[in-house]
Amino acid sequence: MGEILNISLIWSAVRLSTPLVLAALGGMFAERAGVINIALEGMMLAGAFTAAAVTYTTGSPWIGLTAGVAAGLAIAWVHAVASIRYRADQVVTGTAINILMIGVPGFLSGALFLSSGSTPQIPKEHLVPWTPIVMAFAAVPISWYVLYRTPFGLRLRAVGENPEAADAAGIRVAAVRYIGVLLSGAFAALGGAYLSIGQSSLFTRNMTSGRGFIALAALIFGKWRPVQTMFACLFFGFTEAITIRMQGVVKLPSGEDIPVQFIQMVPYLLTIVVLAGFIGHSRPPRALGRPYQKER
Amino acid sequence: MIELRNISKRFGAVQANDHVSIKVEPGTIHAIVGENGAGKSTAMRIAYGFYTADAGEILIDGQVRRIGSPQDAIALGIGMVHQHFMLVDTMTVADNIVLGAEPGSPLSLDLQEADIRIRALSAEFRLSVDPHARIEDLSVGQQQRVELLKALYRKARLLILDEPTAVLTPQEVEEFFGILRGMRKQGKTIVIITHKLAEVLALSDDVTVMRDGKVVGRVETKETSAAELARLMVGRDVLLHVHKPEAKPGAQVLGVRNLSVKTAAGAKPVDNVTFEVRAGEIVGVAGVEGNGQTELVEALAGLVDPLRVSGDVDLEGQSLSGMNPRRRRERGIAHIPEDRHRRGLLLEFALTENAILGVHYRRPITMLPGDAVLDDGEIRRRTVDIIKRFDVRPPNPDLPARALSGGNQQKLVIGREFELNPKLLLVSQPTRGVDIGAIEFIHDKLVKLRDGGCAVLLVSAELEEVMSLSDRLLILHKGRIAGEVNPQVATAAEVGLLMTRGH
Amino acid sequence: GQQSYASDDRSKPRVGIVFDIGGKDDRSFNAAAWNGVRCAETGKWPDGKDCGRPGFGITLRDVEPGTPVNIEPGMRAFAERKYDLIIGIGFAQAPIIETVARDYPDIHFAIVDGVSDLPNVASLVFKEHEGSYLVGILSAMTTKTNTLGFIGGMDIGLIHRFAKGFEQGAKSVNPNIRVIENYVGVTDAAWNNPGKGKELALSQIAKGADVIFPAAGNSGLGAFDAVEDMGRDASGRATHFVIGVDSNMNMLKPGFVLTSMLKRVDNAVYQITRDVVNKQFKPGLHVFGLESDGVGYAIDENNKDLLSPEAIRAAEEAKKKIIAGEIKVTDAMFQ
Amino acid sequence: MFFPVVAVLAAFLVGGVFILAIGESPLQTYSLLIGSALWWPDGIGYTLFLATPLIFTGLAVSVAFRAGLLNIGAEGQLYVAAFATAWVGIVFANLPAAVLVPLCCTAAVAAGAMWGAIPGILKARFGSHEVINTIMLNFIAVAFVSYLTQYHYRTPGDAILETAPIGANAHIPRLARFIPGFPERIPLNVAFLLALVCCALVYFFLWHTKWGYELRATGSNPSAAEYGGISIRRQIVLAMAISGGLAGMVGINEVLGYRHRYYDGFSDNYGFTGIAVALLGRNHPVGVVLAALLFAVLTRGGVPVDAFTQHVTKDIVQILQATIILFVAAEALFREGLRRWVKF
Ligand SMILES: Nc1ncnc2c1ncn2[C@@H]1O[C@H](COP(=O)(O)OP(=O)(O)OP(=O)(O)O)[C@@H](O)[C@H]1O
Ligand SMILES: Nc1ncnc2c1ncn2[C@@H]1O[C@H](COP(=O)(O)OP(=O)(O)OP(=O)(O)O)[C@@H](O)[C@H]1O
Ligand SMILES: [Mg+2]
Ligand SMILES: [Mg+2]
Repeated sequence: MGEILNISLIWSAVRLSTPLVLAALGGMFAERAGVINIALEGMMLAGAFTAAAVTYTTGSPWIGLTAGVAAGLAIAWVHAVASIRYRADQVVTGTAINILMIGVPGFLSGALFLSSGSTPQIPKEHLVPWTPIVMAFAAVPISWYVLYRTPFGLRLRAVGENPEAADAAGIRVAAVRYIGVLLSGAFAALGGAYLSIGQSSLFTRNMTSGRGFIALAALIFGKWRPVQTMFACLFFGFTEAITIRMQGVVKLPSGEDIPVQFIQMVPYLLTIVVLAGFIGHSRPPRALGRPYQKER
Repeated sequence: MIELRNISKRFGAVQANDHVSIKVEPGTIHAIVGENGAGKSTAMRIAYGFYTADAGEILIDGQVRRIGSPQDAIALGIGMVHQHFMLVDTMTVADNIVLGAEPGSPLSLDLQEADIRIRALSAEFRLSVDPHARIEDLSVGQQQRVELLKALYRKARLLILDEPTAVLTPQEVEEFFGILRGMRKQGKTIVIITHKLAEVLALSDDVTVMRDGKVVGRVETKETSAAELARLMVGRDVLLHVHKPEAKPGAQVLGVRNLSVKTAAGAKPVDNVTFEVRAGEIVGVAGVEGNGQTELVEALAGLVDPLRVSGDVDLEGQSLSGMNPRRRRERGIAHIPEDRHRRGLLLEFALTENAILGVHYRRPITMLPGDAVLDDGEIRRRTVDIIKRFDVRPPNPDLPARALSGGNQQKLVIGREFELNPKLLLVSQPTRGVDIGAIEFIHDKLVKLRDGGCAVLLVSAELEEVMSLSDRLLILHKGRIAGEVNPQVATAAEVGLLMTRGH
Repeated sequence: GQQSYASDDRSKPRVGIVFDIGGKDDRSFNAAAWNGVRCAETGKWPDGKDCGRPGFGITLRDVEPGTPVNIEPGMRAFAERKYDLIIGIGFAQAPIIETVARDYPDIHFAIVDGVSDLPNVASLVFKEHEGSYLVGILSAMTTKTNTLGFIGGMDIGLIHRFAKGFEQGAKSVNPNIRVIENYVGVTDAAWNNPGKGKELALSQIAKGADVIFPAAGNSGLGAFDAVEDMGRDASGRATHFVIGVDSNMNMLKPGFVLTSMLKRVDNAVYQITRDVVNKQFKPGLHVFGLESDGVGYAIDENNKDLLSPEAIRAAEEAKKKIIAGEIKVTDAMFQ
Repeated sequence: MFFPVVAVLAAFLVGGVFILAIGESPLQTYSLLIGSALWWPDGIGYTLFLATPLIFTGLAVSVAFRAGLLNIGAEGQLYVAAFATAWVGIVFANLPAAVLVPLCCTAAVAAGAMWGAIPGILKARFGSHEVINTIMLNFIAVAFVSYLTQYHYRTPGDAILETAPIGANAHIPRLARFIPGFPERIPLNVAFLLALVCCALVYFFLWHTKWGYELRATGSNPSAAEYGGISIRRQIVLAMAISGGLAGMVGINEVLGYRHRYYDGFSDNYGFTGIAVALLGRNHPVGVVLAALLFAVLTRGGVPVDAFTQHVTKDIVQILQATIILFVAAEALFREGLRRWVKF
């Protein structure tokens, strides 16, 4: 047990949650504005690749982070234009962006680093192992404040719940939704950047490996609220950290190892159980997924 | 104050407004009346910048103004209370009122300030409502006050009210008119759309009548009468009072004993109710919105989780308890729900598919093999039949239900339920938002059904309606039956007291 | 120019290579294969450095299938154009190469990590377990905590080969040494998850491991970061080490990489290409073990001070014995 | 129909600019792409073969969507189903084909349906959101199946995760068997026909049976459906089960028709691509087929493009794919464009 439950577990959990927290908060801003964002995966990949590539070439993680966020904004802008301005189905657009972001890094890495889908390793001194963690957990109370204590937050929530009402109250629905989606791009990209220049030291093909979807799950899990969502992410982080430590330590009664596949199932099984047992129904923003358009 | 000049607007095939011109004098209350689909809401939504007109112009205080969006309208001092409220249910009253015009800095929303200003307004216009309540917990009457406060908070000089009284009880209506008159005194201008001619006569200074997207008349209220207005609206004479032969009640059809409904929260919207409905009679249920009518009907229709219902309900002596809606339909219960959009219709679906909801699974709608396949021919026949007999307009079975105006949607639902020729009809708010022509028609149909030997349980917030239609009238107060009266002899005042005071 | 690229001229011998799902950039055996064919084409590594062997000016085309269903079309794309040599990378392609080779008996095929006995297919297989055995010994002789870590990408036979060989080698030095065996994931995403790789390495370090042997593609690079984070002691020597895999990774984090378990796929494909160019293609099994330096461990200026002479001596001992057949290293794949 | 086509063309145009930018000839690249995807027999053959799983997953997602559910779990459902198919094919290998093949197909559908029903039940029973549960079940499915493969059904000596081969009686014929001059090497098999049949069935089910009506009613307005005597809970479970069953049929194509064993990671994210296929196809079977074909053409054509152009890699093909999805989804762009263009 001592090999599983120890201080290093805490830090491991925090590191593993950080990208999720950032991505999930991002997802929150988009979905609270009524725009589904299953493109978190793609937006993270955009941030991860750009941050790594730029940091490697400039030698400055700060420029790298900034570039990563910029990339996230760019991708988010595509999502926004397609699904807000042109009322494309938000799920389709999201899927398209996820596919796009499996292709684009591959292509660019080929052009930049004679590689097909990954960047060279970045020297340790150019990494930012801590800043994104701080940002992530600082972002939670800030997001809470923005959402519940500022005019913008009020409008964002209104637009996601009942765009007609917001419109009637004289709010530019599209504008608010744009901001929400762009924010989600920035956050998700930051989360991705942490993966490539914080937690590890390079970008590799599809390195998010599903974290975008876990973040989405955490967002729903957290009922689209900042603090609950953070706890949902920590939940995922902890279970993964624990399973990492369980491998080869926890034995079957028969004394042999539990097959690793089962250990790796634990977080997901646990989620389902917790969801069914304790959280139950979580009500999405009413207008989620509905493009807003009135006969003009 | 405001003038619409030759406003035209078409939606696809429908010419909703056709050179509509309306002039509203400052400091007056101006009524707009017309049948369902006449184009009243459209015209006013254009004035509020919600739709943009295809042609025509809008003048404010004599100058032509471009109103491209609600922002513009608000800036010009126009406020609108929409037919379907424009409120965010999950937010508080205060949130909804300040939304878009928030006090405080962009960096911090000053809710105290909001609170103070809202309370000030409520006091000034006698619109009492708790700023911290959540909209979804409020009665429609209170929600309406919120809508008014929203407009006033934005310093509206012109208030457009689209069928504001459709959902109010008589008491609320009186109170509400008081408020409007008060506003007029304070120099505000008011445009009110309504189907209730009595209200028009009681409240307004001038009236504009619309039909088929056109303005067919403008009269001064004091120089007109209900009959004249009705004729202008419908284009023919209308019976404003139900012609109803004496009821010949038969055997008991519905028996309700000690029925109670509990909510998940533990409240008891229906509390130990006992009554019966016999064949060939209409039993009315009057009551202020939110005193258990909805829950009562839904419980009888089987739409409430059986675990939350206690007491026994029987139909022709056989117990219904624990039966799901389908079984109850099969036993001969038809149900016209109070909210046709939420319950009654599949708005995206064609009229044909709406016409079979509830019987879609059995003969003659289905056919071999295995009664699994829908018989399109039969469905179409049925739909066309309903459209004919209930005069649904436009008579095109392939339109989506959404494309019909409120009144016609209601006729479709009623037609569908009548098709079942039921033993018991549960009907809530049958004429809400429906024009007088249709009201006359629906009332007539209900009476005919009764005379055909059907037991009818009628719930309506329209005191006039329940009193004129029912043979016996139950008054529901706080989920209990506060009393039963004979509508022929009882006065509106007595009933009103029972409704509000419970004794 | 692209013109000549699209319509590849037939004067030169033409070689097509179909990579595994990992793609030519997996820093592992795909990458090594790519190095080999590029060297055979130009005499240079992909990064432009001289590979110390002559190039043959062949026409080289490659396909990265990205998904299993694209492997066969890729292979056929070359076959239909009558290429001289078609190289398939990875065990997964064995059955596919068999079917295609049957359809085109007069084309030469080579499969890396796979076996086929068709007359026009050369099977290039490696004894990863033997190489792993040797780095196991080196690790066991280096560890101060008697605890080693192994990180596999996925829990599959190919990787068990590395794991069991490594463990057996280590135990041959010290029977009660502990080898912590972890795996990254269960989907092919597991080869591209350096973050998780690092976390696994850190957890192994927390459990006392001070030498870690990752065989997890790009995920393994996380282990490199992990040991680097552990830093150096007063004497300036790293406190924890990592072992490179497949190709020589000693230069990635000099001082922290104890050694690299080499799997010379580059040699193998270079040789088979050369044979085809010289019309000396030999079908059947080409086994690359310690004897032929097909597998081994890397010692260069980056790590020569990290390994004790005794360690190296022990490894060389074992190497001789294995070649002589005195030591049998179990091949976990066939268990 | 018109605007989607315009959208696709526009996407190709954008892609062309891209290709030009990296110094290749768009014309050459596209002729290579389309040509190799459509030439008889191999091009067509493989394109249809690649379209098959996408038709299944596309249908799966649409059925769920018609019931108002977003099934992100097709990926997991088809993994489980594919394994179940293989398992039956291995365990009952010596049953006669006439019995074994239907048995395997049933296994595929049943396993998929079961895996799909789980999130359905969870939603109906506990109201927990299907999107989370389907995502979770994706990971669980892949892990569970790879365990079974690795520890119970792997042939010793296999370096990778795949089961032992299924019995020959379980193989379903390739279309070469029926089409003269169509080479046996092309893996296109009767599963493709099955996919088309499923399209017809799904169409009939949704719009001409009472069950389809109830399913769509639930998706369109649950409380109205409830009022109409439809049990929403049952519909949710039913829809997810059908959806899963359709996704599961991918296993028939993969295991019985192509690889004749369960092969881990065989899915090229069919489940996720199915979301795009479904919604691009406007959740209508015909649209689904068209969308699936479009994707298949790009995947098939991508291989030669990757091989025989200097700079255009499979990544660019993926980028092109994404661009097409975006443009078709944002069709309004072209409608408005046209309207504006007509004005002046
Ligand atoms: N169109 C897409 N939308 C979202 N995620 C996708 C898409 N295509 C691929 N993915 C990847 O699918 C993975 C999540 O699903 P899951 O891992 O369960 O299926 P998978 O087939 O194993 O995927 P992978 O093979 O990439 O691991 C993530 O790695 C995600 O990046
Ligand atoms: N958004 C819309 N899209 C399509 N048609 C519409 C739309 N809004 C209104 N219509 C049509 O325009 C006509 C006028 O509608 P409008 O709502 O103005 O009538 P109304 O006078 O308000 O009727 P009611 O008394 O039922 O509210 C109707 O035929 C209606 O079907
Ligand atoms: Mg109206
Ligand atoms: Mg996969």
